[in-house]
Amino acid sequence: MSIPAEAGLYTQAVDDDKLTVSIGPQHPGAGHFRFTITVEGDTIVDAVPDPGYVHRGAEKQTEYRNYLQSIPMLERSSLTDVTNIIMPYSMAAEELMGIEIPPRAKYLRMIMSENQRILSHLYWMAIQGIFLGHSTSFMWPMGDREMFIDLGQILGGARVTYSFAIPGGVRNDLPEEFKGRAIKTFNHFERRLVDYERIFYNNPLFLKRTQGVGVLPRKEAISLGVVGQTLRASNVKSDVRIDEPYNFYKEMDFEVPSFDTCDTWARCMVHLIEMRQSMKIMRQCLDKMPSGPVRAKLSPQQRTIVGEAYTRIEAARGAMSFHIISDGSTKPYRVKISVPSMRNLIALPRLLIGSHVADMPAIYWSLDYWPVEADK
Amino acid sequence: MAAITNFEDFAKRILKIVFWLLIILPMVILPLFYIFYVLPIEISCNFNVLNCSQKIDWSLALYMFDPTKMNPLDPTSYISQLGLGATSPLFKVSTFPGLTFAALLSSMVIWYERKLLAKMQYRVGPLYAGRIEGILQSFADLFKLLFKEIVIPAKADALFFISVPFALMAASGALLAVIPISPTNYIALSPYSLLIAIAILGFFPIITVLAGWASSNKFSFIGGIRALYQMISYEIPLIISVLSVVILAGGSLDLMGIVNAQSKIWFIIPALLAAIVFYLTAMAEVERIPFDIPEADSELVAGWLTEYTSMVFGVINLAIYIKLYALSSLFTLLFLGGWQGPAPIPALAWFLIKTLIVMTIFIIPRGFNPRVRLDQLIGLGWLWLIGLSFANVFIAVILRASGLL
Amino acid sequence: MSAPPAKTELRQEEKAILEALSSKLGSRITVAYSKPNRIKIIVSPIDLIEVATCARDDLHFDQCANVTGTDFPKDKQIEVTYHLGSIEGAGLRRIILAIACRVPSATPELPSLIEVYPSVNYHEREQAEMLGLVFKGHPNLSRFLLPEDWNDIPPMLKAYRLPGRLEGE
Amino acid sequence: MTNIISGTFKAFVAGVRQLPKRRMTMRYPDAQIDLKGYYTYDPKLGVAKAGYKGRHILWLDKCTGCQLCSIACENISQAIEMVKVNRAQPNNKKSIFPQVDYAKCVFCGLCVDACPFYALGMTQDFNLVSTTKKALVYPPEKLAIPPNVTRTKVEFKIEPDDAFHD
Repeated sequence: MSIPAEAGLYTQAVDDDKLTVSIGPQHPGAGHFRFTITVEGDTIVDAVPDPGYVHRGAEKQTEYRNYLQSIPMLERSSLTDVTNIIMPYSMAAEELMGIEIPPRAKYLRMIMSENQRILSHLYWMAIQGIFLGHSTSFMWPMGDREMFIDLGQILGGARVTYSFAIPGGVRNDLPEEFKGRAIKTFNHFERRLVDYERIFYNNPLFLKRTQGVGVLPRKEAISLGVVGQTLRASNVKSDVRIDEPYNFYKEMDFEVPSFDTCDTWARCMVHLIEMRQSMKIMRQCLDKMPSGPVRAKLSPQQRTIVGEAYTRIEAARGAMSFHIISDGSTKPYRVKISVPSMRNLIALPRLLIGSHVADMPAIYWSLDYWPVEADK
Repeated sequence: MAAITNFEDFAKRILKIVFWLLIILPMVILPLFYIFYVLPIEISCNFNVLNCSQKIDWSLALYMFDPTKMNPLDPTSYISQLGLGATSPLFKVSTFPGLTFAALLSSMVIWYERKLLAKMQYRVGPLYAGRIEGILQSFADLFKLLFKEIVIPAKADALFFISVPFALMAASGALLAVIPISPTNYIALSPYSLLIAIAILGFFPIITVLAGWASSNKFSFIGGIRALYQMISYEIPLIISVLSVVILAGGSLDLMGIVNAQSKIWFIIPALLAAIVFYLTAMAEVERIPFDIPEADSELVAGWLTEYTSMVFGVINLAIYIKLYALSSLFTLLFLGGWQGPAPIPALAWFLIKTLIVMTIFIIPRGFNPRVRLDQLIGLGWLWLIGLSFANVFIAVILRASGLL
Repeated sequence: MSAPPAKTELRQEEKAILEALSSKLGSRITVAYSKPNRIKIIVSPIDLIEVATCARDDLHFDQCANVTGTDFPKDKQIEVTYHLGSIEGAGLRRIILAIACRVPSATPELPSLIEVYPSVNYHEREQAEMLGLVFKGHPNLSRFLLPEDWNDIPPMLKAYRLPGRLEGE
Repeated sequence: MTNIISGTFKAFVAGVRQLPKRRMTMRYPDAQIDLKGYYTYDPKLGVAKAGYKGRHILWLDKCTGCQLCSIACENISQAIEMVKVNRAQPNNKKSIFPQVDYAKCVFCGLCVDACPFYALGMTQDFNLVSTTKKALVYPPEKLAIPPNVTRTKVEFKIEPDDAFHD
């Protein structure tokens, strides 16, 4: 039976050897995201990602709000990484408004940003654990996340969405009890990370499941434009904090991990090492922080110059950049968010094709893909 | 099922639940009766096993009644022994060493597992049901599941789909029938009880494939096929590992005999390799993490269990836990000397303590291990476990031939 | 406090890029602005692939970080900006080179850069559906983020108003 | 091979070592964490004082009915509406006060930052659950009542080896 092409319908030949399985959006392994895989035996021969289930038009909505009012809305795109998604936005807005924020505010932003990085990585680690069937590795990071959520709560006044790094600086100064609590938390968590290594990262079954799985060679990683942990695991020592230092990262002493195995294991290890480095940065920030104001006076209806700004920072998942075009009014003319999740998504079909079905969740989550962030 | 708005609906729903309960009970018990009463009479043949110069008399292969008092060709001699007392076969099958006991134990083991894992995982686990640390959580779950709607997918093969929980329950229950739990507490005695237990284990892959296929769901199907792969490739090392125990026990296929043969030394010492192989393969048989590949929840939703809801799902889970209990007791009987132990503690208590320890060892890997991959699992099975179990067979033969044991 | 950021001099790398661009392509490019770490050039759609190839092969900008499409209804044009980044180029990691080209709103067609930069794949797909652009040579410009039943003009065009929002609000 | 055995054993030990430790879980409906301090904004300094951003508190005598909080909320969640209250107050001629709809509020606290008269703050009260949507609309009189926590208060303690609620 042939169907005329004008009807908009098409037929597809059915291959009995292949099975097309839709993973998501109700699948526990995919969240608000769907991809269809075609399997032949235990091998994936085709993978087609299909994002967009949580597209809310954040870019369009910013055009209706002034620079301050977009903050709570933009935060909700990336709930584990709220400070890092609004920080480049605030930086771009400040560039367009022509103001410089006080140094103490920059330090506070760094503290919040690194705290968010740990929160995001712990969340990542939890899901990676459950994707590999390791339920303890789900519960432990989720429990220890509470300590860092509490740190964020002391500083930002909320548990998830702080609206902290607004254009002009930060909302409030550091409370007194923060430092003692933070040092306690770091001391405790550094010990916990050793436990994590024992139970998860050095577990032979974990090594078996991740080593040599989903290899993305250095050259391909660069040409595909992946960012963050995916790039660093592919033997590229690239981090916006080093490449184009913003805030005071130039003065901080920390190292950027990279591995030459380019596989899922390397991506997991990068996350682990980055959590240690984040705590190191936060300790330094707390010691070096100067006193002074934390917020530049700024009217909510602050006008901007005509022009454009492109800012980028190293968010928890990789380089996050904002391109804001302004026509001089109180509202941005065009905001384009280039999120790390979307940039890493391009590696997903490349890594899935040719791998085992059982490796699919491990590879998928090792890219640290956050559907809400990618869909904006 | 629609929401309850009036008494009529309520009565209908209760009737439906009672109906399903009535179906479940005979579907579990009838196969048991069929296997253990009818089959032994019909099949009657002789052949050699392991060249042990034993003649198998299948009419005596498995008996729950006193063989001296009954005539195999006269059904009335069975009926005359039926009763409801604590020594009657019906009570044995349904209550004490049988299904109810195993189900209660399993439900407590479910609670114990959840609590243990919670403690390992930095949580508190079940807390509210039953006042004391959520000890009645399993029963709360049971009642919740009972009041859920049974959903049969539109394109599923309804007959096979719904027969899976009964088949699983029957197979798990049949496994219990041949396992004695103390010298006096047993359902059926047989000179070949180990052989029968292994034969029953062979049913499970078929049932899981049936479940996967009948669900008419891609995830279920992949899960069913994975279960088939896993169980078939792990059955061979399982059988070979048991073989060394049989050799050590002097060719006895009777679990009672095997336990009695361990009065001097527990077989876990001469047959350590076999014990490890049995432990790993049994873990794969009951699909526990790290071998829960057929129901890998991150990639296959719930594997072959995906489409099952309500008490149907509950029955499947209960059957799996009964299977876990049966395999743990097999481990105790084969390697840990069964009910043997110092006097003040009774034999039954020894057996239960040992079984609970074995179950804990079965449960604990879930707390610190991720899932392995199918190809790794099958590679492990065919490359290592078969080799190890054969090595232990040779050790057993040498020990036996040199007269050390 | 709200002093304007201090004017910093362009460093050697930026100057080298500007020189290389002007020597290679001459009058075909216009430099829109050059700030520290940021350079934007404007090219015509016909030259886009050539300029991008030049940026990749001669200037070592080896990946595309972002594609922005902006609607300018007053000029009846749509501007597409490719933000190129570099990993391998020495000292270039901090620099973002933006290549912009403007196409008329009536016929928003421009060549796709997917042959030059594989990383533009999803960025171009997203901008194509958000602004109704047609990237010639792109293998798959099907629906990406918008719902399957989207039946309106592309949403990032200025002519599209969010439902429930009044004009000028 | 030794790697596999030692790695598995270490993982096992790391898991079992958790068994006797104190739990991090807080039994919320019975107990709740003790949060201190309100989130308030100082318009003279242009900076806020850190505190938990829970439900609002309105100091009625300071409110002038200028609607700045409502305007600040306009494009964020439109949760604040100015309502008339029967209350004679010299600095509030129109006698209108903010009313917050907690079904809409996102707890960003930007309304507090917008108030130039020290009239609005945010309290540590996060127990806002209700069975009706109507009960989530807090009129000015209700906003003026300081929160009162009756549950057992617990504290989160972090020790080098242990982190638990007590």
